[in-house]
Amino acid sequence: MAATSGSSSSGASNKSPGLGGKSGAALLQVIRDDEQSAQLPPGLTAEVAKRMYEGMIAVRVYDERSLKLQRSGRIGFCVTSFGEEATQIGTVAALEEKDWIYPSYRQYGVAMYRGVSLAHMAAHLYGNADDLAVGRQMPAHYTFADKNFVSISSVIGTQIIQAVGTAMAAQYKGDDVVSATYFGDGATSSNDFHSALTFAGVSKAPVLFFLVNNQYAISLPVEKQSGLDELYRKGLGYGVHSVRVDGNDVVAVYQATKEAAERARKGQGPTFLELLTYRAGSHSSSDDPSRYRSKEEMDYWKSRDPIERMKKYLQQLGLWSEAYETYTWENARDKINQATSDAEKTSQPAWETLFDHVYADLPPHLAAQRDELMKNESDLKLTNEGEFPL
Amino acid sequence: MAATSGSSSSGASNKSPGLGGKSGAALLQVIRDDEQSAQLPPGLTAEVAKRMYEGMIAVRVYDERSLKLQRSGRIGFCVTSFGEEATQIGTVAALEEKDWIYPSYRQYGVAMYRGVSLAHMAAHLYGNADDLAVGRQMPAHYTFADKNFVSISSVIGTQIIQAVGTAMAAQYKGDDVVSATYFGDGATSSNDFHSALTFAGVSKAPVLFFLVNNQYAISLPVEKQSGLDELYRKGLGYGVHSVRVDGNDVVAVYQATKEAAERARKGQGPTFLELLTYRAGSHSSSDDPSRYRSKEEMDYWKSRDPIERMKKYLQQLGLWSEAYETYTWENARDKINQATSDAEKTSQPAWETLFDHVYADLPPHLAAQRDELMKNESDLKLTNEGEFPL
Amino acid sequence: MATQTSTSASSPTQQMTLIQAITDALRTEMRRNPDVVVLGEDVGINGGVFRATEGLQKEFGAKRVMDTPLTESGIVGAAIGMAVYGLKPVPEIQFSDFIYPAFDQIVSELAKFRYRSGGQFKCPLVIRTPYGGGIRGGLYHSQSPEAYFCHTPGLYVVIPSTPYDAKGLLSAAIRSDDPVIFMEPKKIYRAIKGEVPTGEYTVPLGKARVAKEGSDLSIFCYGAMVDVCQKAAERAQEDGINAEIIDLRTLYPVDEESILESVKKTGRALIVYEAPKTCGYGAEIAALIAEKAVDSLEAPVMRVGGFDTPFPYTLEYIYMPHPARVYRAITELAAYQ
Amino acid sequence: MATQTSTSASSPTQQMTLIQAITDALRTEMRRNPDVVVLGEDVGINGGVFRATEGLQKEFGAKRVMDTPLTESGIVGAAIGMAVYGLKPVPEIQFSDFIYPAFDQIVSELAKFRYRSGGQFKCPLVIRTPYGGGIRGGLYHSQSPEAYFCHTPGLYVVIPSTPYDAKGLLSAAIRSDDPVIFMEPKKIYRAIKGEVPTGEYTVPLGKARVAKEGSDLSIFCYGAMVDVCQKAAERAQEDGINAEIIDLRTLYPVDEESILESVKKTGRALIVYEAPKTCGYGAEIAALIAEKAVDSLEAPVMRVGGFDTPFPYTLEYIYMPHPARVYRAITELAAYQ
Ligand SMILES: Cc1ncc(C[n+]2csc(CCOP(=O)(O)OP(=O)(O)O)c2C)c(N)n1
Ligand SMILES: Cc1ncc(C[n+]2csc(CCOP(=O)(O)OP(=O)(O)O)c2C)c(N)n1
Ligand SMILES: [Mg+2]
Ligand SMILES: [Mg+2]
Repeated sequence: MAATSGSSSSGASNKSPGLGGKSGAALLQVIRDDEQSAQLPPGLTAEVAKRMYEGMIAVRVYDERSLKLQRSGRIGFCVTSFGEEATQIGTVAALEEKDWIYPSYRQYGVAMYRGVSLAHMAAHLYGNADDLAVGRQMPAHYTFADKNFVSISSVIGTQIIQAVGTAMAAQYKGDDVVSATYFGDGATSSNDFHSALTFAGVSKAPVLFFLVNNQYAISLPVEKQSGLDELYRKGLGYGVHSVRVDGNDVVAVYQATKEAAERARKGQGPTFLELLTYRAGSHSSSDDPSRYRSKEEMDYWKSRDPIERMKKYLQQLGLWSEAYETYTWENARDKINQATSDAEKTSQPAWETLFDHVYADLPPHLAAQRDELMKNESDLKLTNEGEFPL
Repeated sequence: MAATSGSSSSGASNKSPGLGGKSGAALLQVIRDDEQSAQLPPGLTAEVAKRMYEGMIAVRVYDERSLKLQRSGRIGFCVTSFGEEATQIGTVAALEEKDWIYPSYRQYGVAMYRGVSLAHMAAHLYGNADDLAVGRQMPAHYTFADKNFVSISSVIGTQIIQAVGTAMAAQYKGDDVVSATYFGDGATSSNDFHSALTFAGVSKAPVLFFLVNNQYAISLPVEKQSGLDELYRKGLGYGVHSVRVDGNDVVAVYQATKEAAERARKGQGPTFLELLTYRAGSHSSSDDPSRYRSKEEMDYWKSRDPIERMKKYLQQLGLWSEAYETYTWENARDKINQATSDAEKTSQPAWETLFDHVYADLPPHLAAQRDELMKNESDLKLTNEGEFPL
Repeated sequence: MATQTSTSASSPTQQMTLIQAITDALRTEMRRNPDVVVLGEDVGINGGVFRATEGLQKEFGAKRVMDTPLTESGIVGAAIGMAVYGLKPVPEIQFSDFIYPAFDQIVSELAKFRYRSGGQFKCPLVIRTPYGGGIRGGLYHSQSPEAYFCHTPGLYVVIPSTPYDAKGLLSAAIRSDDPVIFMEPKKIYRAIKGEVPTGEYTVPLGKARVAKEGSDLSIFCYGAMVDVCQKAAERAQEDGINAEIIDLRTLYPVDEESILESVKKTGRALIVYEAPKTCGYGAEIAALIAEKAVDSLEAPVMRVGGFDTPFPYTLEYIYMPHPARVYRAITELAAYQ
Repeated sequence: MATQTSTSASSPTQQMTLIQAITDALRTEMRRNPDVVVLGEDVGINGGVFRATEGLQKEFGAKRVMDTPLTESGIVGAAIGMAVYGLKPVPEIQFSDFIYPAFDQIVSELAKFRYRSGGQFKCPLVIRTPYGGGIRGGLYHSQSPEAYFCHTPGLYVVIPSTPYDAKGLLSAAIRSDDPVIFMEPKKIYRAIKGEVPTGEYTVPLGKARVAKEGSDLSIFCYGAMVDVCQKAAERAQEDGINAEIIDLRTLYPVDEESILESVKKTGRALIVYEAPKTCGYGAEIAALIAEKAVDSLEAPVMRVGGFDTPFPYTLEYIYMPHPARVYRAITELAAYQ
């Protein structure tokens, strides 16, 4: 991937407290700290650059909102992706709408960029009757079939091999479709990371592996997750083309993804992309990171904020104004606040829905269980109060 | 591992039909085809060299015998390791008796070299009352606790992580013990290959991974098992020191193992050793390799037979004579034939033994099941006739 | 009500073993629907270690009959991804003893995909896997793990006992819109023969079959145990005991109606299965009867299962339920006052 | 016979939550035996996501309380290797929903190691894992997979319902020479408090406990359902129905004697569990009763289980057996003629 225009080796990995990278491999970067003036790399339009910036802001606003709702007890749980916005937006912007997405719980920004309805997203946060997943999953487990955004499992790593299966199916059918999957540094240790890379290495199916290395799996730092300094090397162990990208540089992420997707479309096989970033927030609303990491480290990474970096880049390019900035944030806030207030007013899913979608058709034993429930308990005053989960 | 004396890069991989190896990485070799005269590498005595030769012959003879017993219907099933003798003998000869072994079904030669009783081995082939595993497993699933030769599972790959656990335990206790595990090219795709290498990379426990790359997993050639040409690179994906060794060169295997074991003992962590060899026989007595590989390929590898190569090497060293050769084969045959004839006369395990060893103590429900069986069925004339398994 | 009916065409038939019927079902459904693909270890050039996929790669090519790396989790996980995209994969797990590395994909993913996505996604596919003892396979080539899957909502669990049902049920499974675990009694792969239509037909999922009508007691069984029960029942018939044998065929969701109907008729129930007795599938049938037909019961609900130990090698003939053991249970049950 | 006894020392006691009792058991056993080690995801510096291992790494060091990579198969597989070598590992699986990646190591290896080696090797260890609903965890943070393990010979399956038992049973499990799956009802981790001896003691494995004596009917339950059944039984008591509650504690191998004794006394049985009803653990208890106590039965053997669906998020309060539902079952069962 040496040909990415504007890319350069960076010392960032050496400065970053939470980072291994002793051997200092090339980290693809476009937005460089030392750059005084910038150029848009070929193939990236000003329009897309701005759309990516706006996309990252929307994710940030959504996270701020859901955390607030969770803190005030209005929703039971939430996941945020503070600091990882570029890994979501830079990738999805470089893919096509027909490409399939197998995300983990931390990539709803990918769906947002594809324009899913915020009302549906908010409904899912509340698990209410409008939730497309009918209130069955904890918040952050979105499903948007119309956007090829596949249902999310809490089980770490299982989606990775499924994405390969989808790529193999597209290959079999001769469809011009790329399958992309996202997972964390923790997930690289899972069974299905291994099965997925094995299958991809052999099948040469059109699949992109986005390893969002945010350097933590809950409390476990990446140095204890793997004996490797640079996780992108994992891909090499399967004969899969592999690159390492500054995951807080949305333009570099975009470029690397574009190139990988092209390879895949040309039948040149899978690419493994390590997107090096940092989980700036807590693992989830149940987690307290002060137990296991230092303020200095968090502060360092705050200084590498992907939105701030893109802002400077746009400024250098002359694509930014105060008015634009204000409008973008306010617009995002308005829409998201509206969606969540609406969602709060929506009622729970009906009890009967418990029995739907276990099978294509309701089998007799489930019909009987449903009928018994409705007959015997619908006059009981039961509610969903209780503790919140991890 | 550049320092192995006598090692050299070889073109063997390019000549071998069943082999990938396009990028032609260094393959450690000591016994070279072109060598006119040879020297024992430092650290290998003539005595050990001969013992290794004899050890390989014993395995060969054992395989010939068990295959004959299986063909004539005297035992139900067998596994052989034709052509892979050096991977077993070269490794175990370089380890110490206190080191632990987590083998797959194809490394009973390791136990033989440690001097297990042939009577016990034969009893296991027959699954009779003298079988240390009480006739519970198919042949080739030996257990010899007194030789630190751990019970074998048919399930591919599960032993690899267990070996790491044992190494971590030795590390925790401060024992000078190395844990060694053997597995095939097929097993590199298993879940617990991945978990094992992950744990080893992080823990730096004293574990040796012997990948016996015999280039087939039943009918699947290694090119379809992995997108990699050289499987030793898999170890690098976990930050584990990795080497590639000519697995039909018992001296190279010995040397590489010695060096890896020393590293482990010095606290320098695990080593991953690809031992490149070829499964000269069928996968098991149920398998017919003519369905999936060519005669030419098999013939080529017959010419690389590890016993023949070692024989030439000993000849060059002046350590060989006709009389020695004849005695070694005959002695092995006599002992093994004696053991199997004795085993044939031994009766089955008693029915009651079915219920032993499920738990440390027999729980009430199992005592009841046993008593019911003995009360109601011991006068029935039931026997173990039936088809043989795969 | 238990049924013998099927959507059988009046096509010509042919004598087949159970495994031939399975191959024939795969071939027939692959000819019918280009989205049907087969994948697994050694299923291609080798035709499967039991030869269930013999000839398929030759007819349909290596892209449709795929030899995979040695990872069951990968096989099932990839198949799920294919099914989500719209193919109809039929992965093979070489022995059901080796299905456990794929347990997470089956239980966490396959079974829950439709539910967790509110019906937006689904992944109907058929996992074929030989199960059970009787081939001297010892601990790891003999297990019967059906109970695990019958405790996993979202799955169908199907086990045939005759060549006719094997083809018809497998065809129905492949056409189903739900994931199916299709377990094949390898002990009788070649031991049992029967007439099988050479054309397309299905045997409906969810319906049991009366393998033998009777009035004195009901035997519930499936797979290789049907033949064992039949032999035992024949022997009992000589003593004047007329046992009914219900071949459950679909274990989950089970045909409750047929079970209860039979027990209400006979008042006595025996369940026979190979897996370890405790918490085995037979427990559910016994519990069902104890819950819904207790007033009809004239005797204890009996179970003949495998012992609560791992599966042995040399002594498998005494581990597995055999006709003599089932016969003894029948006589005891019939005699109970 | 069901028992309240234990090898309790007459040591001072302290008020503890169930999870505090678990931490206390770990601490006590680790002080007692240097071979006891703890490993799992986030168990070290973070003290476990539920804080069950809080303070242990500080006291015993990072070599004895090990944070592991994210692989359950690795955690259990490595623990097996440690146990085979002679350590006594206590791995934690963060949620029992995530035990499936380790299913192969548990079912194929852990459970069969002693058997397959003819007793030459063994790997006693304790897998701790929080299970069950009631914390709004949805599909993947609420499951109750105990039935799978109760169908796996070679394992013990233990579930406490009180702080006293939690410490005593976990201590006994750690000292046992067999592998134990120790499942912790996370719903009541902090909700249930009780007096717990601060010193060493054990509660024997394999013995049920009479949680409430009664004569009209028997309720069999475990874990978080004991409290639910107690509430329901209290309500029924007001109606004059005197239910006996048996807390099974060790699910496998189960205390058959206590179960049959109670049913023979009351003639009526109800089993309550959270997992999907079909093929759930309650099926085995019902089958046991139908097989061995049918003549004492005055009513159907009833089961209240989870519905046969995956576990939901918003509607978990209606999915899980709750006191009102159990109360209704009690009144129905008591009224049955
Ligand atoms: C199989 C499995 N094991 C454990 C967990 C509990 N868990 C949830 S998230 C998480 C850490 C994941 O880390 P990573 O893959 O790096 O993703 P990140 O949260 O950093 O985005 C863990 C251990 C799980 N969900 N699934
Ligand atoms: C988990 C699992 N899947 C499938 C099998 C069936 N099987 C037995 S041996 C084998 C091939 C193993 O190949 P490899 O690891 O290369 O070892 P080799 O037999 O070549 O020594 C397969 C697929 C098994 N035993 N375990
Ligand atoms: Mg992470
Ligand atoms: Mg091999």
